Amino acid sequence: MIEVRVQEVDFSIDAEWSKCRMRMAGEGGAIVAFAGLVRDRFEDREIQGLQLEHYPGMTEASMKKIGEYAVKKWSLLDVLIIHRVGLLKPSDQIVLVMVGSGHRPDAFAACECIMDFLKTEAVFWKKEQGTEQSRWVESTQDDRDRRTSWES
Amino acid sequence: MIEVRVQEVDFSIDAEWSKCRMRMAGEGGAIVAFAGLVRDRFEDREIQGLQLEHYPGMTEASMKKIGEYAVKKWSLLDVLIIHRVGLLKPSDQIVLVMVGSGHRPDAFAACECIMDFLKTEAVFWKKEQGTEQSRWVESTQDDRDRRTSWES
Amino acid sequence: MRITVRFFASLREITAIDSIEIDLPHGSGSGDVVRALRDDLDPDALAAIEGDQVKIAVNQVILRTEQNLNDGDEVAFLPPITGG
Amino acid sequence: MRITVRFFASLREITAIDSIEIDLPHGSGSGDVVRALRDDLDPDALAAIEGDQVKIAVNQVILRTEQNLNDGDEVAFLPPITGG
Repeated sequence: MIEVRVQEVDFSIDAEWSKCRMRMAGEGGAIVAFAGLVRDRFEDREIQGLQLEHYPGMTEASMKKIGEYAVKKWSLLDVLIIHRVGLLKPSDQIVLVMVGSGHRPDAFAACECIMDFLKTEAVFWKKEQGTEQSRWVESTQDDRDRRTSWES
Repeated sequence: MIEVRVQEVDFSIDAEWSKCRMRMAGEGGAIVAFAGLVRDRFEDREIQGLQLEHYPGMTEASMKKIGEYAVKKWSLLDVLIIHRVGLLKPSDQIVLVMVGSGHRPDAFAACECIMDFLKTEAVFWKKEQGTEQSRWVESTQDDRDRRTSWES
Repeated sequence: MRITVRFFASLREITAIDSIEIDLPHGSGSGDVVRALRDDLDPDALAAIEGDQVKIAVNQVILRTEQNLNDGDEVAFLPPITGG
Repeated sequence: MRITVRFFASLREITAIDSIEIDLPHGSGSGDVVRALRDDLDPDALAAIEGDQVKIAVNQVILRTEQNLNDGDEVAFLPPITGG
């Protein structure tokens, strides 16, 4: 019911969506899917690529733990988290979070919560490659505030 | 940038997702997609079908207005609302709301808000067909409370 | 003047009318539509279309107050809506 | 005892080390790893791996406090993480 994957290849929304519907069968009333995409700018700088790396084993465990947190907090039927690694280009898909539930409020909340936790708790590193310089991306204060807000 | 459609045929998440990505190009950082599905039970009753009807013209206008409300409230790049009509069976897809934005908080909030408004403001009627009886579905107090919450 | 009257969903079922054309004298308002239909509908159906939760749309715009009608107007009786 | 030390992301870049094997005397703790690497790293790299925001994981579990190591342990230096 919780599936996590780290992969270099792109994911197919179609394939994952169908599998989620299949697994929920007639119990499912709502699917919420989120995808993060590589943007072509950060503030006033042009972005040419995003290099993502992970710590095999530890990363998957951190993703699983996030999924388990959501499953405990809400009534969910299906949770999928796919995160890509390697060198991505603008417009490429980075991450997919898909949550299936009987009802929409739980699906929305869980999907958004999982994303907020991925920003702060998932074991990944991202390097933005600009035209002149590169920089390692860190979670922002807003990311950390959003993550904390789920614990109330 | 706001597209609304009422149709009898099923929609393809794959086709709509690709179009949304294309339209956002390198500006897009986030896509949130919601689909509502026909559940096979309501409380303790088995559901065999859901009959949806609309008022051509007025329905599309009500959907457009909901999309415009979201576009005014958040920073969005792309909004799609597809709503099916006719006779649907359990597990069938009823509605698709897809929102593209530069950043995830706006995409999540707008997608959820549009769904809450669809429950209360969109000109559709739904009849649940059970094994023994049928009933016209109305928005719930929770739906109305959720809709009101967006106005603060 | 000629007015088209439409019923949707539960109101279409109880009135057994999808769409009907009626003639009203010039100067008639939206409230005259129900009176004009009195002979065509049984008491349950009349009570249903006059229900508190029923909204009336003229040319696809929901009425806030009584409104004068024009020849060719479409008057629709809408039970509570819900999408999604 | 033999310990594998790994550096990730910015720490891999500044140390120019992905993974290295070091020998430590029995009874060594996680804090001894940095001391053992002192001769292999230039001052900038040493400062980086000792940074406040760097977390240390032993066998993929982040340390809350200093911990004794065992033969075969993998010690990883993790700069701030972010996914999504």
